[in-house]
Amino acid sequence: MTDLLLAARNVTKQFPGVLANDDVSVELKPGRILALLGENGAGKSTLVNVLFGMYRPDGGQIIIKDEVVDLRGPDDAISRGIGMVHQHFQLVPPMRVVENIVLGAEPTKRGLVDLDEARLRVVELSTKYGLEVDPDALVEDLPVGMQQRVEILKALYRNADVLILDEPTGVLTPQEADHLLRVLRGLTETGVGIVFITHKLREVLAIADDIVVLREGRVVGTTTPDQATESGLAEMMVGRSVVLRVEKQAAQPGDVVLQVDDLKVNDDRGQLAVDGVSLQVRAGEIVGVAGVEGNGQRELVEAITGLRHASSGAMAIGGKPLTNSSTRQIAANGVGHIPEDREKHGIIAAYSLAENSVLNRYHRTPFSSRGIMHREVIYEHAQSVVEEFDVRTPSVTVAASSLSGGNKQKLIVGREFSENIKLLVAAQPTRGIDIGAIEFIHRRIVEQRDKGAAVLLVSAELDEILSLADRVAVLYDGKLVDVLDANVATRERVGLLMAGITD
Amino acid sequence: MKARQRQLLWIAVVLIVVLACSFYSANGPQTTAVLAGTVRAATLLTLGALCGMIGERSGVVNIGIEGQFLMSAFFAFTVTSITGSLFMGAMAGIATGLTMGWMLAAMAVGLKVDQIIAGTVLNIGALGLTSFFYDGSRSLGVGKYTNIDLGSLADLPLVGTVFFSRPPITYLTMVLLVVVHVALFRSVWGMRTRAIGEHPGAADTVGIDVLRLRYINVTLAGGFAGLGGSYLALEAVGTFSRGMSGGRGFLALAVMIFGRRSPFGAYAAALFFGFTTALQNHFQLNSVFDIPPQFVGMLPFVVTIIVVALSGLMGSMRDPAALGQTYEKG
Amino acid sequence: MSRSTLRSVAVPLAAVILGLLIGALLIVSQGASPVTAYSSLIQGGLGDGDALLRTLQKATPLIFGGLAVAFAFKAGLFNIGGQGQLLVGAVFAAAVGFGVDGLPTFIHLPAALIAGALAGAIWGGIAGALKATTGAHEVIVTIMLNFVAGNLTDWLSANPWKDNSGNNIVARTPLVEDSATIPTLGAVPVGFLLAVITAIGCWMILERSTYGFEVRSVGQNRNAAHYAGIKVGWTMASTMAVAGTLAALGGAVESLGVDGRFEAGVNVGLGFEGITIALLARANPLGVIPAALLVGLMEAGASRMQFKAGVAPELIDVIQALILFFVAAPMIVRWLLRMRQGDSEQLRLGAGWGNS
Amino acid sequence: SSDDGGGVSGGYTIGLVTDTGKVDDKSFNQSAWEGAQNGAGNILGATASYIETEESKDYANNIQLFLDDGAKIIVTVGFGLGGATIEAAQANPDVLFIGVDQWQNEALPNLVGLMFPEANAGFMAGALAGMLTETNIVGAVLGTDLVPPVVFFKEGWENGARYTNPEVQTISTYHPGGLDVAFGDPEWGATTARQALDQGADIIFGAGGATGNGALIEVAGEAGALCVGVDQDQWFTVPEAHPCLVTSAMKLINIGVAHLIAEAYAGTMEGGNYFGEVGLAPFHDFDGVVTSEMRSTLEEVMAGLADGSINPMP
Ligand SMILES: Nc1ncnc2c1ncn2[C@@H]1O[C@H](COP(=O)(O)OP(=O)(O)OP(=O)(O)O)[C@@H](O)[C@H]1O
Ligand SMILES: Nc1ncnc2c1ncn2[C@@H]1O[C@H](COP(=O)(O)OP(=O)(O)OP(=O)(O)O)[C@@H](O)[C@H]1O
Ligand SMILES: [Mg+2]
Ligand SMILES: [Mg+2]
Repeated sequence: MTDLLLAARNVTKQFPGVLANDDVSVELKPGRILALLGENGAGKSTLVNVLFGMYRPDGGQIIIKDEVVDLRGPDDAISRGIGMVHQHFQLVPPMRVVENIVLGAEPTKRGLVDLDEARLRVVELSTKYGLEVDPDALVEDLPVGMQQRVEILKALYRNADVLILDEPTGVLTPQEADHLLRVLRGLTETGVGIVFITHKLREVLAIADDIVVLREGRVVGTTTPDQATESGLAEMMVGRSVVLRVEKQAAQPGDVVLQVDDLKVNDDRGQLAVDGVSLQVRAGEIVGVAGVEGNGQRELVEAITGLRHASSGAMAIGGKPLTNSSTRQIAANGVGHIPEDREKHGIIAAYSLAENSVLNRYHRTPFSSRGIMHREVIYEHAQSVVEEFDVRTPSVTVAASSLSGGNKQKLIVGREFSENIKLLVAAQPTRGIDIGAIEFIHRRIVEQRDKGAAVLLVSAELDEILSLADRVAVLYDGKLVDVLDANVATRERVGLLMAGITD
Repeated sequence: MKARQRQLLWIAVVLIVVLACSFYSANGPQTTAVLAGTVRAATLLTLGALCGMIGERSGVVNIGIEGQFLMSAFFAFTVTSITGSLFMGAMAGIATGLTMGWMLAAMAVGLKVDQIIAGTVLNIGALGLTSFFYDGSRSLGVGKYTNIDLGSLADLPLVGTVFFSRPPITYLTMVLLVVVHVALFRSVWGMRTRAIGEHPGAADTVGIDVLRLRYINVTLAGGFAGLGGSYLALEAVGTFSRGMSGGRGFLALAVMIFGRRSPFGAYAAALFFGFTTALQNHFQLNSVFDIPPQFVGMLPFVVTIIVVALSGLMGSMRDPAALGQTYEKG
Repeated sequence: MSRSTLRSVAVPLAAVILGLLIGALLIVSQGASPVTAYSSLIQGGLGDGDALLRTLQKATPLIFGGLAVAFAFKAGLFNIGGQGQLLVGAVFAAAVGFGVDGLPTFIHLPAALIAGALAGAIWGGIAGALKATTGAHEVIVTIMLNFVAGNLTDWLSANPWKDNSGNNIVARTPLVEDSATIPTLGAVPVGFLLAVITAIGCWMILERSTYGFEVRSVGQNRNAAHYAGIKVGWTMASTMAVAGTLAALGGAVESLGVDGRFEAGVNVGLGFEGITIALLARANPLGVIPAALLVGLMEAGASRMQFKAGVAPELIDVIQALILFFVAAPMIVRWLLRMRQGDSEQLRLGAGWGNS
Repeated sequence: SSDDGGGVSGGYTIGLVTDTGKVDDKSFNQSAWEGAQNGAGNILGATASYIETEESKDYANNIQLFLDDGAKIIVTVGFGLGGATIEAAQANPDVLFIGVDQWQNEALPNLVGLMFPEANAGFMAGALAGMLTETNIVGAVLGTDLVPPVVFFKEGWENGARYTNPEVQTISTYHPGGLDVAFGDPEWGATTARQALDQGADIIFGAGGATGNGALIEVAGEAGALCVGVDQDQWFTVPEAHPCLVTSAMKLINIGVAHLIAEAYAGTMEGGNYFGEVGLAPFHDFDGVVTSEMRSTLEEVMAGLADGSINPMP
């Protein structure tokens, strides 16, 4: 039995202007789970990409199974038994599950891909590890949790004995996340070693054997779950103490701001995704929408914000009927929207921060008048957003694509909060960002509430809902199964509702 | 939706067969002429579409098909004229196509030149070079490829002439259709090709060398356009003349998109286009309508626009996600 | 001149020189003299007032055609329809130009230009509107519309709008009235000035106006544009209409300022050259001007080059392809010049292709 | 005499400006260029050179290049150059101009339009076709109806066929595309000729530059079918068509141009219009196919056309 499954020895990786990994050493032994922690941009993804052969290190060594190796590419790593589940899924959406799993290592028969054989092996693997998938489903039709199973199966199919997972739980529901952790535990019993990146300290403490914390490219601490606490880890990551619980006063609900009546909305494929939802959000309260992803949250938010057409029902903001109005009309009625998918909807990557800071209000004074943009005004506006919302950037003229995920999110939040809003629709506002930034954004959301805005918060993160919401609405299969007051909304109770169990 | 499409397809096929038979019984020679013209006009478009399709499936736009046709036709013609061998000429055409494909790959994949620019370079360069070097005193000398009858099949009424009495490159094209279909949708190569066109990053992480595969595919695809050029000079026309591709490379691009980037789809689209062309000739030859040729001539184009718009309404098709983008590793 | 301007000029300049050098090899291969060929080329394009006039005349429709492609690129649309748009612009401008008389210039000339522009707006707008409403790929539709426009304008000039005077047997319209003729100031055609102003206007619209912001947003990220409240479909349709207008103005200026009429077959290929120009200009509306001047110069001098040096004018096409190649692959030029690699100078247009 | 482009200053220069097209187009530009070369060859010390027009906007400039060079005779080819040629002739009374296919409404002393009765040539070819066809279907694959000579050829062809064979069915088609592609699309020419053959035509007239040549070559591949060329004796310009080329409906541009150059040199050229010869090319390999009966009919037709008793385009 090998002693060291995988290790980095003094690995250094330089990007233009950034030392992403600085003399980093980590070790993984068979049957163990190594958790990598660190704030956004700390160098976690870079490190695992180096270990997987995606990047070549500028210095240091990689050791796989007690042997110093020189990885020329991912195929090198794969052939040595390393499997990786990337932060952004590396799946081909219009292809089948089975095709995705065998891609690059296809079984063949008479020169053609032997899909029957592949299907057999996929079914075999998925029953063995409790990762059920429909091998013939198109990946684009699958919810994220399923897609992740496909990713893991992809690695297992290649007989990986090292599994690297970059933020695998970021998009999962608590149940899915728990299931994943159990699967991972099960895998270690067969001798597989796992590298696990996450921003969720609870998960780290629950599952890791070893914990390594990175900051600014360097290892700043190595510990184990029994010696660590959540707040200790958080402080190690960020370099200062972090308030993990959201401090907030009791809500002072006012008039109804958002009124949704019997709304029905179809998804991209024309299936009914929101099935007769009725909901009210009052000024000065936060209503959290909990639910397993794919139960209609996205369509609900998109219908409310005008991105999607509702097939029936009604929606009003501040008493004004706005069903199926344009995004612009809705925004003009005081609605701020932090979209779920920031890369897709929230920013234009090639635009400067300045242009992004007025993305949905460039047409209004003072940013433009009579069809002419006022560049100085926009520039100053962007400066103030950057300062107030602590967006880390060299200047507001650089392209938004150069920002880290957390900073992109802060830019969007800053943009949406830069005007007085009556209603804030925040979808997955902290997905994939680090504790420090989460704390910041949470504080800002509560601030908006206290200024009298109505907040509709949609999150797959149950903890986020429970700590922010004054009322919790649970969506299941497109229907609103219940609305609970915060004081009775426990993890267990909401979790059961999310699974569709109403009694 | 899939089932509905299949249903529509069958209805269309049955309708076509019924119509063809009834027209045939009304006027045999004219019906045969129109349908034979249809199949004939489809060959070049299909070859161009196959070339474009393999590129686009791999994520590389090829708007240089026109130039690839023209250059290959030029060399197919010149080599035949020198060697006196149609086969050598056809090979030269294919080799030229491969070379043009390689040049496109070298620019668009290797040098990461914008794909549309790379294709445009091929188009202008081919038009310029072939016109510059064309020697009007040359001729093919040996006569062009002639029809080969497939035994007694060729004697069948209607289909005999339409499908079974054809010159060699036309038969080859029909074979290639099947080959490309199987390769694209069933083979390892095809699966990887589709993957690099949709999500090169995903392909990269499972160890597929995206740039290398694109390089190979774009080069290979050029071979189809090269065969198209050989077809043009050696089978369709039997000589070379300046600019003889006449925009058909662009039409092939349209046919490929219209055929949803699948070989049989493209063939159906090419047949459809060929049919409108043959029909328009039919109208003129037989003075069916007394309207100016300029209006009859619009028929294929107007009908194509209408059909493309309608089929868009029926369910829009999606381009490969990574189409047109240069892939940067990491 | 600042270092950075110097650097931004260095690559295109070197590309031109490299293109000409390789072209010289072809000339030698034909047994002719590159020095004679190129000096007569330049003389034919710049040698005297007439030569300059022809260079500017040739550059004019190229500027419009280049803008028609570049503008659409900004919205992520590939307008291969410049040829058709130019033709309808040319024929409708001519129709108003000869069909109405007794109007003062300041009404007649703008009216003729607007007629051409409108025709182009419709021609481009059809492709845009179909794209927006049915998802029909603009590449297919614009290719088809080119053929339709060719036939339509041929027919118009051979039938209802044919010049039936005197000994004309050609498919062409009568000469446009003087009041609809675009004048020439010395060696500078006013149409050229119009083209330059239009290019600057396009740049201003794209970079400084809210409409330009909408166009660029749609080109960069349609989903985000939708989120931002931009009407994506309308923006695509209107962008194609603008692009059509631009190409059509090129045709209108040809009819009203260069040819004096519309004649079938006379404006062939002009619209397609817009693609080259836009690419040479890296889709920058201001860059379209020098790109068009360069190509215009070569085309104006080509006859003289054949006359003096016996070099077939097709050489110009080859040189254009080479220049385009070197401009688009700057690393080659940079390597030759031992220049440092710029960060993101590589031009990216193709990204707009795959997002229907 | 020089046989390439490139002006040779000094000496007696004869310049030729092509229509948009090349001097090796196997068609009217080429024929005119041959005439210019022959014309120059008959004049001691004279040289001929050409400029190929890329774009029709360059007509005037290209003529001007020869004027600046001191050319004595300038040949412009194609009716498209008509306007530019008249202007140049008016501005340069000392230079003699020959305008091929350019009808002169008002005679200028230094400009002669070389015209051809294409309908007569078409009629003769059609008359022969009417006699040769066994299926009684004759086809024509033509450039474009936007160019009058093409229309004359077609009308003459159809009427000629009917003249000798009242039973005949004529199936003709113009290229359906724009003027820009009508003469340069051999693929369409070939495909269309095939469609006509499939419909039963057994003799096909190909008239329209490369487009028509495509038709001829297609017919050559069909055993037993015949084809008829246009403008020149296409036996020499399209050797691929030998298996079917029974004759060509000729307008003898080269002879006309050479003749007018000789007149111009001798100072006997008269302004206005000059009618060149048209006729049928030799039958070459098909000499045996054309019976003496047919030949005598053809002679009657020719005489009738000459004395006006036959109207080729009633
Ligand atoms: N391809 C790249 N080019 C340039 N800089 C990069 C690249 N990839 C990462 N970086 C930089 O390297 C640093 C480390 O990034 P890395 O992705 O490893 O962070 P991370 O710890 O994974 O962050 P997150 O928690 O947001 O995923 C960051 O400053 C980032 O901007
Ligand atoms: N080419 C690049 N140049 C500069 N920085 C880059 C480049 N590619 C990636 N980065 C940076 O690398 C870091 C990590 O990239 P990654 O894709 O993991 O995003 P992220 O920060 O983790 O955001 P997310 O929340 O979406 O996961 C980010 O800071 C990103 O801005
Ligand atoms: Mg990361
Ligand atoms: Mg991240």
